[in-house]
Amino acid sequence: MSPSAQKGAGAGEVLLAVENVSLRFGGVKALTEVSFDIRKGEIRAIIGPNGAGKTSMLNCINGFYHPSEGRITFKGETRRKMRPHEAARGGIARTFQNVALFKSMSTLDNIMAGRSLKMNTGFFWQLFRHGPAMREEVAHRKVVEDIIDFLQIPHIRRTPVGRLPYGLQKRVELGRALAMEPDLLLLDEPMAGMNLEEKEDMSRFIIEVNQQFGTTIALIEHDMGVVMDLSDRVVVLEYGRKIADGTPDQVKGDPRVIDAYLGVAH
Amino acid sequence: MLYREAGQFKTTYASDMAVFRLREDRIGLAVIIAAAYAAAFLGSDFLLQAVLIPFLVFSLAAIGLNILTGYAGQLSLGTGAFMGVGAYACYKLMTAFPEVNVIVWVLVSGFFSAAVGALFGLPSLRIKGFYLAVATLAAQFFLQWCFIRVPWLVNYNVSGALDAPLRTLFGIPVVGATATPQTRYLVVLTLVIALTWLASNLVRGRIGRMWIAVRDMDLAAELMGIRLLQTKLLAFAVSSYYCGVAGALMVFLWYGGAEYDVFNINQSFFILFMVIIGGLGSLVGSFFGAALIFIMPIALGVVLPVVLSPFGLSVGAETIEHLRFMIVGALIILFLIVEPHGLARLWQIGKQKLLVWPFPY
Amino acid sequence: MEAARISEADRMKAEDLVLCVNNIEVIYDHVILVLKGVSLNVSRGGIVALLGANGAGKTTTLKAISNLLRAERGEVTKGSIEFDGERVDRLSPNKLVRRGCIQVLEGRHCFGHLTIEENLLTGAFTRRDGNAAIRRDLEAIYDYFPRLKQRRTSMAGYTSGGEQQMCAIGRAMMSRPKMILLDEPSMGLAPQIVEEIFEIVRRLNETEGVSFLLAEQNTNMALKYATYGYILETGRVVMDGPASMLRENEDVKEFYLGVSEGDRKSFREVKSYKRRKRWLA
Amino acid sequence: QDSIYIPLFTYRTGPFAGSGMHIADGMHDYLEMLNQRDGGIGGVKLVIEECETGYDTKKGVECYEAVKGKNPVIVNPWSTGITLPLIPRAAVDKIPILSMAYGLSASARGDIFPWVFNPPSTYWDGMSMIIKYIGQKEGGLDKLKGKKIGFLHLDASFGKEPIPLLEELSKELGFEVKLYPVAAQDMQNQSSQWLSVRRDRPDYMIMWGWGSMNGGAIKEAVRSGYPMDKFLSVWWPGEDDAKSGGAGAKGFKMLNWHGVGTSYPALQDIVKNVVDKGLSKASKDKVGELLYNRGVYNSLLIAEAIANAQKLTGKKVVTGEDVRRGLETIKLDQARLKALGLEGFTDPIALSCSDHNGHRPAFMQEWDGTKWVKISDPIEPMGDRVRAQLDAAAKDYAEKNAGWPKRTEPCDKAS
Amino acid sequence: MLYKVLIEPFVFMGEAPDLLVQTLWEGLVSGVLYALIALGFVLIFKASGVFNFAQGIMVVFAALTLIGLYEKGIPAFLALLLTAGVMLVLAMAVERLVLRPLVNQPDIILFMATFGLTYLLIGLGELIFGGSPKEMITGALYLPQGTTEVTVLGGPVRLQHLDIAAAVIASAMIAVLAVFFSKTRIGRALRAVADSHKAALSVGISLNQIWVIVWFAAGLVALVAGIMWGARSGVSFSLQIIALKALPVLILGGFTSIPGAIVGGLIVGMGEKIGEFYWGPLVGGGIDTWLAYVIALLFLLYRPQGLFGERIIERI
Ligand SMILES: Nc1ncnc2c1ncn2[C@@H]1O[C@H](COP(=O)(O)OP(=O)(O)OP(=O)(O)O)[C@@H](O)[C@H]1O
Ligand SMILES: Nc1ncnc2c1ncn2[C@@H]1O[C@H](COP(=O)(O)OP(=O)(O)OP(=O)(O)O)[C@@H](O)[C@H]1O
Ligand SMILES: [Mg+2]
Ligand SMILES: [Mg+2]
Repeated sequence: MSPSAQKGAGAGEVLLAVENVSLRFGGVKALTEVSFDIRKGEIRAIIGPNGAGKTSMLNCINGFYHPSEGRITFKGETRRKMRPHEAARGGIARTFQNVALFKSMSTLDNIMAGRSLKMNTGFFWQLFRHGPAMREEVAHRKVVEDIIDFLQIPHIRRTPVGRLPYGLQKRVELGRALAMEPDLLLLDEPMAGMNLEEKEDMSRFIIEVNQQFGTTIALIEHDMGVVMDLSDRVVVLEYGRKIADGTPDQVKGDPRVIDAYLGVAH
Repeated sequence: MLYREAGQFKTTYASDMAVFRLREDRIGLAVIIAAAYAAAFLGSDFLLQAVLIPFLVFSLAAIGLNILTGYAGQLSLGTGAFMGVGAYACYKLMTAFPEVNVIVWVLVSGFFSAAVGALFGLPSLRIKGFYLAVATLAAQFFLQWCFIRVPWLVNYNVSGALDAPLRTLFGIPVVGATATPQTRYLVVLTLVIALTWLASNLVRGRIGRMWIAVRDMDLAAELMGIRLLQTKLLAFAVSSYYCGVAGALMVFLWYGGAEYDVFNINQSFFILFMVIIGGLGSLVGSFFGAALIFIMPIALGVVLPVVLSPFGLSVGAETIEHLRFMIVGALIILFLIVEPHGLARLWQIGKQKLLVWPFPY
Repeated sequence: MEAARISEADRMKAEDLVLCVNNIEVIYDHVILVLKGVSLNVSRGGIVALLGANGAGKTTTLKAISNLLRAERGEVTKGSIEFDGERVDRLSPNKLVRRGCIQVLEGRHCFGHLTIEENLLTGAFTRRDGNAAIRRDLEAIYDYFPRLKQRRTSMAGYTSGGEQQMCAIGRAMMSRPKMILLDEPSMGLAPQIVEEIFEIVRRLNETEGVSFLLAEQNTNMALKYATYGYILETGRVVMDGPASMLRENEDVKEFYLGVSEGDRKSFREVKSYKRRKRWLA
Repeated sequence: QDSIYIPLFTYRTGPFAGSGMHIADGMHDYLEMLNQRDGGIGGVKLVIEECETGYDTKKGVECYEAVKGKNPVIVNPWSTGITLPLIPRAAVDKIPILSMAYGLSASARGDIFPWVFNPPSTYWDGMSMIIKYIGQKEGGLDKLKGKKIGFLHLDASFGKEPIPLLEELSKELGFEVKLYPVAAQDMQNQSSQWLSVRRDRPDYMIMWGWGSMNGGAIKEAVRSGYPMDKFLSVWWPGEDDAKSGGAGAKGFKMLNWHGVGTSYPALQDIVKNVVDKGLSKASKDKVGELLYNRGVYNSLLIAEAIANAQKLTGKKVVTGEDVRRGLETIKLDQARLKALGLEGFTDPIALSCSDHNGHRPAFMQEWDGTKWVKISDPIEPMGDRVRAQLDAAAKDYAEKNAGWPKRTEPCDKAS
Repeated sequence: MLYKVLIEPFVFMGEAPDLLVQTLWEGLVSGVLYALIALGFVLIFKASGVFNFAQGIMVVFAALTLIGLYEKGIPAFLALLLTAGVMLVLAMAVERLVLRPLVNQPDIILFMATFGLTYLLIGLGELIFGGSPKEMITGALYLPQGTTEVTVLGGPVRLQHLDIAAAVIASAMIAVLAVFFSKTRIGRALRAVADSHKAALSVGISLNQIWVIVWFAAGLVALVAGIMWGARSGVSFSLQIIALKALPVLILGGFTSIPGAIVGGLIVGMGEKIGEFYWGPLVGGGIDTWLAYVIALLFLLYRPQGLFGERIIERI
């Protein structure tokens, strides 16, 4: 009945595999031997109660935390340790649970900043802002304007993002991540603090990104409606351990998940 | 009603990305530049020599520090020393190769301070905020010590000081005793305009965005693929370049000779004042800040005696100086209270009000 | 229209107001007008929900009440705010807390360098009723949020988003207020904790008579627990009424509850050309 | 215009105010006394205006620009840092600079620096006098062999200037030199330097300090038990500095070239016409102190130069150009000093076109716990050695500033 | 060369152990005195996140007020009390006129405001007290004077009684403050304020009250520092430069730590003296102007928050 169920089955090769990853901070075990994989083109949800280690998992994936044990394989390459900017170069982009925008910049500049990686004219052309530097700037500006149109935020193009309401900030953050044209997009609670209408908008963006550009998405979200509707597969964490993994319907029915996370069945 | 965005449509991204998107702004800028050049011929020597030249020199230094502290968010208290590196490098170069045009050396000397700045910027990867200030203070005191201790830097001058030998540009003296305030002013003005233009190109482009990104949220920037160390070092280098050039201009086109002492810690603080009062992360702000911090005390020195004398108050030079200190201090606090983001923000708000005028919002 | 009339009647009845916001206007930075005349009332022992889209001005309203606006260069330029029958718009935030009105800030704002327990204890800063009582309340908070008890010695800056949210709410409760201004309490919390929080709200409200004004995006929950609701759009109150009535309103249903024509739609089927809101009333 | 404008650059604020204010008072009060007593110089009233520099180069240069337009007849920068940038401007603006025993030593050469004057002695003169004095005490310069002399100096060009001479002498006379630089920010906190002194145990200590460095050094010397009578200084400490050492400071010695106290008729006139009338900022007990009289000496030179200029030109109201000539013709012999009410105040001094310094001898004075006591006759500097340093420096300056304008100003003979 | 750098100084230390002891003692005393100034910074930083540049001038101001009052004929200890009162008034004025309007502003803005305050106090101080240096009223305050010479390891070591007194008073003061700020309710509130003004406001902590308390405490510390430094080197406006020396101490110990101030002070004091004494001559001396900063820098590279500073939270 749910379209996700049909689609999830026929997913392609594995884009990212997490094997036995553990992460400790002093005495706190944020993650314990977690393994799962993300296949190319799917929307993979990560859910779990507060403090279960979801954000930490994303941090491990893009190199902000270094797992104490275990391996992470991305695009066939296995690594123990990676620096965040390498992950970004490798095609991993993300949004953050606590909005981490560049507060004083305008929406436009924030998203442009997301394209820093793709821009490479040298310092001296930059100094004069002519020739290749200007051509590059204009070309990327076009891409950014497309993103702005796509996210329906043209009216705040020039507003410093620090003044935007929370919901729009989240949207800009998504735009910034999209600007990196990632292969794997990590979204940490992209819909927190939004009302229904905005959640609907956001869902649509996520789906469109996924379907039109084929971007693989890992999604953390506490709104079960969203998770169940959008994702192809769901992994559930609790106290740093994986307690379930499967299609939304499978997970929804899992008693351990109901017990640990959902409370009453939704 | 004169100042409106309406009716000015941008048809290309390039024109939309111009510095001044409004026609009125462009006209205003042209008028200001024209006036600045006209001042060379209309202004008195006092105006040129004691007000405008130093103002421009400080503006340049403030732009330098603003790039580092305002744009890239790295607090530096070593500006004075970086200016010194530029001045000493320029001195060495222009005495070693007297036949090369001095303007070339002024511009080249900046590269030396850029290199030194980048070196002292290395700890910035690990050290942040006020803690980073210590690294730059180490630079300040260490370099100052070098200026005193390495006589080679001043060509073993007995006085231990920098002097300004005669140097000409197209046969007209620009450095040295016989250079007129007019020529010096025109040279400084032209350099400052050119360098400001370059700086504004930089900060509006990819590099500027990377700097601001690092300042606003360095962790997020790193996760987006921005190399923190490189970005910060670039900021240190560019910033020091500007400071270095400003230092060279200060010694050779303003003072015309100076001791190491002009590059002391107070100089660093002085520039920092300008940047903060003017507005962090704003090039216009650097000019505003320099104007306020440098010219306000001078103006007070002129105005205070006039104001106080009718009251029969004892107006000794030192009383005026004390009052000047107090007033400058109070005004700094007042300005910060009125607008913590500096004069640049006040300016912006003013323009915004003008855009909607006559309506309040 | 009808809603408005009923609310008038309601207002006549509910004489005992703990909070009365009268036609306030808020300007940020001297130029950005954000609230354009907002009035709302919270009756003693009431739970009032403040609903509205992003940027409608909910947070601003709450900050205007708790007087935290000034710290952000915002200013109430018109109107008045009364708490417990007294004008409070000139009061400092700490005096207001002493009088029993505390705000839970949107976006957590824990003291990162303090441990969870220390964070909770700072909530009791204004209290004068002795250590034993404070300890007792601390235990009560730990009962509500067992997760906090586990992390009590961790620095708050290192705890997860949800843990920080619980910490912020717990901290406010530690001051034993008469009234809590809750800004997006459910944000970033797991579903069962959200339910838990609203249960706590109800319990505090019923057993200790604490009044609540909550700005909340989770309309479903908010209207379930609140007694009265206001809907804010771009700085104006566009609709208000008893919660039960708002729940039945067609627009609210469609735009806030996501149940039009009886059925919940799937997020996959949302169309981008759907009808936008129309608060013509 | 019927007055002569004399700006005084002073620093009654800032880190060096403790010394600067006394000098400023002395400078001001002497000129004011001339105004009060004689109605100015040659019947022309003096307009005396102070400009506060705070010993800061930036403000000093600003002061210069501010006074430049008011036809000043002379400028006293009172800071080496301020003097340096003004030197090239003097010739262009036609304003003579009087940097009394400080500034650029090479400017003693009037043929190269016609507009700059630094009487009565250079720092090289001072250093050679101190070494000579030590030699005297030891019973001959040859007795210095094997001795150790410590040189405590402000770590700035001022403090470092005498080092080449000191080192030259040490090679020749066979004594050892130990250098103890004091950075400006450590002026009040010299314990490291004095620890080193304890380690090295120099036989004599020579100090080249300024502002609170002097007081700090004296205190530290007392603290660390250094024998005070072997502690000698160039001419910049004042009473306050010595007093801060308490009783232990007794025996401290310094060079000086003018009298202290108010026993001179001119000083009496100052007390009568200026201080008692409430026209001075100095309290009465400070009048006649060392640095106060230093200021008086400075103004004495100014007044004399103006008087000379009036004589040379026949004009009443003279200009900076005239006063430059007046300075070059200064000739203060005892007779003239007596006429000025300053008999015995200082050694005679005469300047000339080529010699803008005079290289006058100074005497050694000692702190007896409450006041300075003159303990030696004037000591002649080692003229040839100083000249060698000076010529080298002047040549160096001329070479490095190729294009430095040749002197075109004609030479007047003293009348 | 290597021998000179790596071996000779140590040989010398062994040869003249009394000088080593003396050097260490001098370092200890300077360290304690640096710590006293740094302590004033720490108090204010801890409680408001404000880096108070005016601490140096506050030291001078307090000392001058004390001397000024004493010269007016007021008995020394009454003058001491009155000076404390003046510092309280100053604290209240600063809170009312500077801090309150600048609540919740970025650190650097508040830093800058304290610069304004510095200027204001310099101007005011010079206007009232004049620029001439003054002597601390050491005798009237019954501070011990004089010297004891003890023989250590075969050589004389001179101990100034004043230095001993300074060390004792400073240590006692630091201990009291450390206890007060870590064990009381106020202490917790202070740390909360430093963390986030906004959140502190929202839980009802009265920033105003807290700020008056810490600025007053910092004023008292400044008074003590002024007396001790004044007794050592006289009181004049140039004394405020000493504050620059407190910066490396502060950074080394961590901005927020009271024990850090004392440990940092000792490391800087001793490190600088030993460095200058044993290694300085190799480069012509005078290296203690920057040595302290370099020492602090090296420590920071290892621990970016200083020795005892609060961890810098890096989370996303
Ligand atoms: N400090 C500020 N300066 C300028 N404008 C601001 C500031 N804070 C908020 N605003 C503006 O005020 C409006 C209302 O913001 P507010 O935060 O009150 O909305 P909200 O209803 O709480 O939204 P959300 O649901 O996203 O929290 C927004 O348009 C925002 O851009
Ligand atoms: N840098 C760190 N140092 C110490 N503990 C940490 C750190 N990062 C995370 N933790 C701990 O690890 C656990 C998992 O945190 P994480 O942020 O991953 O949770 P989460 O699943 O994202 O929860 P939420 O839904 O509340 O955001 C938490 O208990 C947290 O306190
Ligand atoms: Mg999380
Ligand atoms: Mg909000």
